[in-house]
Amino acid sequence: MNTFAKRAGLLSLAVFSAMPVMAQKTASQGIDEYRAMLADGNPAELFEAKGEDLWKKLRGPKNASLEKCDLGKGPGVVKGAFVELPRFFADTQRVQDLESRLVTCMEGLQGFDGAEIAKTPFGQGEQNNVTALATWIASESKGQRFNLSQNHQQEKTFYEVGKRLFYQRGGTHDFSCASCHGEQGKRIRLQDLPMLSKSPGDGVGFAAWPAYRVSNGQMWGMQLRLNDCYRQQRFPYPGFGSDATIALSTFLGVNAKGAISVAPALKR
Amino acid sequence: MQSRRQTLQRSAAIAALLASAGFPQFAQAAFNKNAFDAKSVQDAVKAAGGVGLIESKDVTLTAPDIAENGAVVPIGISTALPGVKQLLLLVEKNPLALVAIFQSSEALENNFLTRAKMGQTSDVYAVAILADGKALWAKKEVKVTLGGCGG
Amino acid sequence: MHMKKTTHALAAMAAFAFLVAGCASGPTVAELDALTDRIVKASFRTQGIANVERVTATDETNRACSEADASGLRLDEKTAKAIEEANFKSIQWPSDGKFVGDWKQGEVIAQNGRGLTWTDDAKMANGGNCYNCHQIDQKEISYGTIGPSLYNFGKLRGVTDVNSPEAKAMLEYTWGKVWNAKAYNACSNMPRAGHMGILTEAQVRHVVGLLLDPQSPVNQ
Amino acid sequence: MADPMRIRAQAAGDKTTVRVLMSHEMETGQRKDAAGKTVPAWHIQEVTATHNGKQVLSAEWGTAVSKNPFMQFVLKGAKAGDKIAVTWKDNKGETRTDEATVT
Repeated sequence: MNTFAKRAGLLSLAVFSAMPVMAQKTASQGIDEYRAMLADGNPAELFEAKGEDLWKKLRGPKNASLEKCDLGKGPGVVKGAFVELPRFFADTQRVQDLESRLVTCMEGLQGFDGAEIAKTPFGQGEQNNVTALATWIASESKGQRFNLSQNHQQEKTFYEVGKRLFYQRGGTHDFSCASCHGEQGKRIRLQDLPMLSKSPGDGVGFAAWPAYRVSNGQMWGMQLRLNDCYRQQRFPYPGFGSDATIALSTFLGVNAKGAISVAPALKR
Repeated sequence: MQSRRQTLQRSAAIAALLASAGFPQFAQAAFNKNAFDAKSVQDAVKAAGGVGLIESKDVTLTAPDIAENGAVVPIGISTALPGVKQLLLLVEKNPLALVAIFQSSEALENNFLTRAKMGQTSDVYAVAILADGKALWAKKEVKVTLGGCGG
Repeated sequence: MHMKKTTHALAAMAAFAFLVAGCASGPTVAELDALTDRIVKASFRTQGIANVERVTATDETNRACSEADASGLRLDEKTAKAIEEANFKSIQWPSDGKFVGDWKQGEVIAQNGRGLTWTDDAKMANGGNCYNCHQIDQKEISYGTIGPSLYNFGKLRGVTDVNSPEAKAMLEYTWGKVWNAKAYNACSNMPRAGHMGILTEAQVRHVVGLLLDPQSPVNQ
Repeated sequence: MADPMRIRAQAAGDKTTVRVLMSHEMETGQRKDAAGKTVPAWHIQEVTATHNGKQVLSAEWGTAVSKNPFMQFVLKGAKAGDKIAVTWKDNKGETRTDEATVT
C-alpha cells in the first residue's frame, strides 16, 4: 500500500467510519447471514407439493397419472432418478434430461402434445407443471450423490459435445460458459461463481437446481437455468429440451460426480 | 379513495360481525387501509393507533445487515414487554412504509417473522404499540445490493 | 417447429451412430466438432434481437479461442499474435481525437449490465457490464472479480494530466483495450466493447474518462 | 384456485413454532407491465390461524410482503397431535385455508 492509499484509507475511516476493505468483508459475511435466515422456509416446498400431486393425478387426454413414467430406473421409480440424469433412453434412442424425459412421459402416458409443451414459454401452462414435477422428483433424491452413467456411446458423445459447448465463445460479448464458470473463486458483482469444468462440490452448481429464485419469486428447473445463462451470454435462444441443452447438462452432470444434491435449493 | 370515517364505520361493522360470530374476546382486526396506505413510518404508526414514538431496547428487530436481493428480505419483531397490542414491521424508504401488522394474543408469544420487499437500502422499523398507544420502536439499516449481471 | 428440430437432431444422431458403428474407439475429434456444429444449428434459434448467427457465424478469434479452451491447451504464440494484430487493426480511434469523456457518465455505463440479450430492445443504450467483473470506484462494494481491480487505474499508471504528452500512450492503450480487448490479449475474457458494437464511441470515451481522469473517484 | 400452503408446526417443550409458506403473487400495484400499464395490487390482506379451532392469530399484510409469503409465529402450550389451521384472504376476496398437525 502506498502512502497515498494509506492516507486515503485513514481519511475514509475518519469520514465514513468504514474502510473499504472492512466493508468488503462485511458484505460477504452479511450475505451468508442473509442466506442462513432464508434457509428455513424455502418456497420451493410449495412447488414440491404441487409436483407430487401432479405425478399422481389423472390428467391429459388419456386421463392417466405419471406413476408408470420411467425416469431411467424403471417405471415409477422416482427415488435416486434425479442424480443419474441426463442418461440414454432406449425407447426414444436419445440422451434425455429430467425435463425432456418428463415431456416424453406426459406425451406417452397422458396423451399431451410434447411439441406443444416444448414450445410453451417457461412459467406458462404445462411448462409450470413440468417445473413442479421436476422440483418434486429432484427433492426425492435430496442428499444423494450425483452419478451419471457414461456407459452408452451416446452418453460419452454428449459429454464431449457438452464440453465443446461449455467453451464455445460467441454472441456480442464473446462469452462462453467458461468466461464465468471456468475458474475457482471468482464472482460477478457479489455472487460467487461455481467452477463447472470440474465438480464444484456438494450442493453447488448442477447439484442445486431446480431452485427457487428469490429475485423474481420463480421456480427454475435446469432447462430455464441454462436458458437464462445463454440469454445473459447474449446468445440466441436454445430450444427447450434441445440437444445442446442436454449435452451441456451431461457435461455438467458428469463433472458433478460424487457431489451431494441439495435440490430444490434457494437462490438469489 | 375511502374516507377515514367510512373505514372506521366499516371496521366497526366487521368487528361487530366477528363478535357475534363467536370470537368476542379476540382482538380481530379488519384490514387497516389507512395504515397500509400511509407513505411514512410515522403516518402508518399513527393510523394504527400509535400516539408517541419512543425508541426502546425492549423491542427486538430481526433483519440482515445486507440483502442479496430486495425482493425477499427476512424481517421479524419480538418483545417480552407486557401490555403489547400490536406489532408492526415497516420499511422507511418503501413507497408505502407498512409491511405487516400482527395482533398480540394471549395464545402467542410476541415473536413474528416474515419476509418483505425492499426497493432500496433503507431503515427497517419494528414497532410495538401498547394498550395506551405508546409506540416503542427499534430500527436497523438493511443494505440492498444489486445482484447478478444486472440484465 | 419443434418436431422439425427434433427430427433434425435425431437425424444428426442417426448419421453419427452409423458413422461409429464400425469404430470401437468412438468418434474422432473432427467428428465431434462437426456433430457439435450440427447440434448448435439444430438447437438455437433467433429470438428478439439475438440472431442465430451470433453462434453459428462467430469470427476467427472466438473460433480459435473456443477450440484452445476446450482442448485445455493455450493458443500457440503465432496464432495468438495474428489474432491480436487483426483485432488491433480494427480499433477505431476517436474521430475527434478526444480520448477522455465525462467520468460521471462513465460510471453510469460501468454500472449498467443491460443490453443486447433477446429480452432487450435494440433502441436502448447498452451498458458496459464493467462492475460485473471489476472493482472500479471503491464506493461500490458489489463488484465482480473475474477481471483485475481497476481502482486507481490512472493514478497507478502515472496519469496526472490527460492533456499532457506523457499521458498519450496510456490514453491510447486504455481506449484500445476498452474498444477491443483482444488486440492486447488474444483470448481475453473481456468483451470487445467498441468492436462488437456494445458501446458507442461516445460511451467508450466516458468509460476511458472514468478510468483515467484524475478527478474521477477511481483515481482518488 | 390458489395452490395449497405448506404448514409446519413443531413442538419443543411448551412452545410450538409454526412456519407457513403461502402461494401468492403479492403484486405491489407499483409495477408496470410490458405495455406500460400499472399492474393492479393483488395481495393477501388478512391472515388468521386457529389452534384446535380456537383463533390464536390475526395479522394484516400490505403489498410489501414478498411473493410466496413466509410467516413464522410461536404458540404457547400446544402439543403433538393438535391441529393448526391457517387462513388467508386477499384484496380480491379470494381465500384459502389449510391445516397441519403439530409434531
